Amino acid sequence: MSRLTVAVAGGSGYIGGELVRLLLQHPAVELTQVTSESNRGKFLHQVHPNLRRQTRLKFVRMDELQDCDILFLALPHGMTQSRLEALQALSERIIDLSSDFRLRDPLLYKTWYGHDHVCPERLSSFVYGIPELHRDALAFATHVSGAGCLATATLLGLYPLARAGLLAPEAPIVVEAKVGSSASGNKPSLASHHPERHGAVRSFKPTGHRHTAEVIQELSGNTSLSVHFSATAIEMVRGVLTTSHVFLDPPLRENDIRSLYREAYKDEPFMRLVKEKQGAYRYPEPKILSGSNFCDVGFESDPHSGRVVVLCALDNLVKGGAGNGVQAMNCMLGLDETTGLTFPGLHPV
Amino acid sequence: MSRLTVAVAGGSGYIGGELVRLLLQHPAVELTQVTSESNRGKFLHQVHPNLRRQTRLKFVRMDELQDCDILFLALPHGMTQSRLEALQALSERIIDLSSDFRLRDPLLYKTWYGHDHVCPERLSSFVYGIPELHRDALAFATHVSGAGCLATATLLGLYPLARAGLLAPEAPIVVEAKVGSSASGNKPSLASHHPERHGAVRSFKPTGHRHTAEVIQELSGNTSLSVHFSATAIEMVRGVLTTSHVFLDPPLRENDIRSLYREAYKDEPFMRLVKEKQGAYRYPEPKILSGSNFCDVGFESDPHSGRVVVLCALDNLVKGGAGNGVQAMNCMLGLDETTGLTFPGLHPV
Amino acid sequence: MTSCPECEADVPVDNDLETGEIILCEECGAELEVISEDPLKLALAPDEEEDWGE
Repeated sequence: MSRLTVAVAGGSGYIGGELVRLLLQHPAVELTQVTSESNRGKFLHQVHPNLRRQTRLKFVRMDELQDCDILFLALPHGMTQSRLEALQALSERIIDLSSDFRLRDPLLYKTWYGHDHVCPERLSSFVYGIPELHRDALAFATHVSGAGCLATATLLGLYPLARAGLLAPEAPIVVEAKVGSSASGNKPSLASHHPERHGAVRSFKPTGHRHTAEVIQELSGNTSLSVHFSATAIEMVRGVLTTSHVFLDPPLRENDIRSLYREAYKDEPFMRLVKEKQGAYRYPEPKILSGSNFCDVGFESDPHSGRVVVLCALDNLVKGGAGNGVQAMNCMLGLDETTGLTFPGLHPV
Repeated sequence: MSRLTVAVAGGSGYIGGELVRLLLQHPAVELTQVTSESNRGKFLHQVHPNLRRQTRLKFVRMDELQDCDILFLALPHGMTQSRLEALQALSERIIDLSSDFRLRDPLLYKTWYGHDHVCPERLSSFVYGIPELHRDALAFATHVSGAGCLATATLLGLYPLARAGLLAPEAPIVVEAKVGSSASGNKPSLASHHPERHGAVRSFKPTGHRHTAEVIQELSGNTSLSVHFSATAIEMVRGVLTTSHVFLDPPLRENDIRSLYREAYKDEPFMRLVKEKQGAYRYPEPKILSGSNFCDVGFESDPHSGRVVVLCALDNLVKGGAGNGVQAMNCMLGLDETTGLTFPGLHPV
Repeated sequence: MTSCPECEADVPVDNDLETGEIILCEECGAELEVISEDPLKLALAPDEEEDWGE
């Protein structure tokens, strides 16, 4: 299969940089262009120092983008929906990692994003691009939306229970995400200034985190679940750990819950069930996933209350962003899903 | 070329774990055995959690080791020299990452390690395994010793000046290494206990660091240089940054120094000259090298005093350990030196 | 093939296991003791409850 051409619009951000890193070493594609309005003319490695010696590509402007086989969009939220026509003219396949086309219902979009969507009629033409949830649809998709990193962790943690019909609408699902600083992007502010940010345990979104909408959409199917989300920023650059509290009625035996997870994920190349009796990494731990596309899921159950505590860890820039985008691309192109995504992560790190 | 068999003796340590990670994905070899006396029977991933889903190998004991084409040794210091005969019987090629065979002079060994070497006559049969310094010898070598991580950074930082004959014996070379906690291995102690170690700026070796011996041996050639070494442990897991102060007499113009470095390293796949006018990574920075085999070198020169401050960063577990071992193996096998060593590092991290 | 008494995952076993031998479950890492060879039976090896946690 001769190599397909791929371009990244919005390549100066952290997700854009990871897309470039992964696509440069992906055997089936050739990275032809990377855009950044503010960095036009600079070498990619002048913004992403880990790309020194990897490429001599320079940033180009959006209006210099040429046709390509696959176009990744890592633009600021709102930009994709306002230029979809122009972008579509450039490529048959679009993978948008912004939040513009994650939700199917225009009303849900307005509720969570505070303004009307520019082209609500196009919302349903994008596949919500988590392969573990929509592999079949992705195989035929031409327009794919990436998912929010916290939503991805929450969804992949809860999916085996939802799949078994165990998530009752009336039972509240409380989700608490611990997240690293890279999830807020590369724009500096007082809040991200090292003396203020270092060592923070910052409740930056106790309520109203936008990723909640995706979780409700993807888990609910027809009945609307009640998902209650909070996010705390902690001393970490990459990484997400979601702790989801689910109340099962009637309670389930621990090993029955375990077999639900084993069953749901046994053929998934990137999902690992982590619930061990020994060692220093007995439950999912984000730091050893840095740079890898793995998503580790674990749980503990309280037999008395029926509460199940579901733990899910991933790298917000990889399985929660660029890596998932490349995995979705592999599905769209009919490639082995692990192509270009074999880095296993580091230990210690 | 059918795949060669490779084994790792001492696979439960951090360097051993990185050897396993790199060798599992190395196209030219097959990892057959990994030893650990204390972890015999355990799966590798129960000690190295990043190896989940990568292998179903279990640790074996040393006495269960079978013949193989390449044998890596990541044993505690002192063990290789006491069992060299037995180990040699197993494999034609030995790559020892301990400090047992780094020094050629038995006297130098006794001075710095405080006891006589068990088999001093074998010291000269090992090649000091930094390809950038001994590529030709490695091509024919069967016995190779890895280098100390701090020595590697110091050497690769100073080599272009030594190569140009600019290091005068009477001028002191002061080297200060900032180093991460993984360099001290995986044995827990009060000093490495998180509440004591976190945020430390610990002068753990103001003088007498053993890696000094290697630097003197490798840089001096015939005249003995005066290298004065100090090491400070800082808030980092992986990574080394050496800051070397060299006094040139007469002083050299900045761009003359730069061309010495460019000339010395222009054909080296893993050496990058980093001295830039913009961005947040203007000089070598260890954190973006985590997991990669790159070694970044930079400098600044003071025209008045003739002092040149040479900066060198690397990952102590990769270019300062397992990665360099695999690179040396590639030289020994006549392979492209970057085989299995293409991970570029992460940003942000 | 038998199953782990702790997590019920499948445990592939080689047939030369002896009574009293300890093997580890690949999924949950529990230490399992061979308590009978034919039929093969595994039981949770008594593990010392070490303090785990911050």
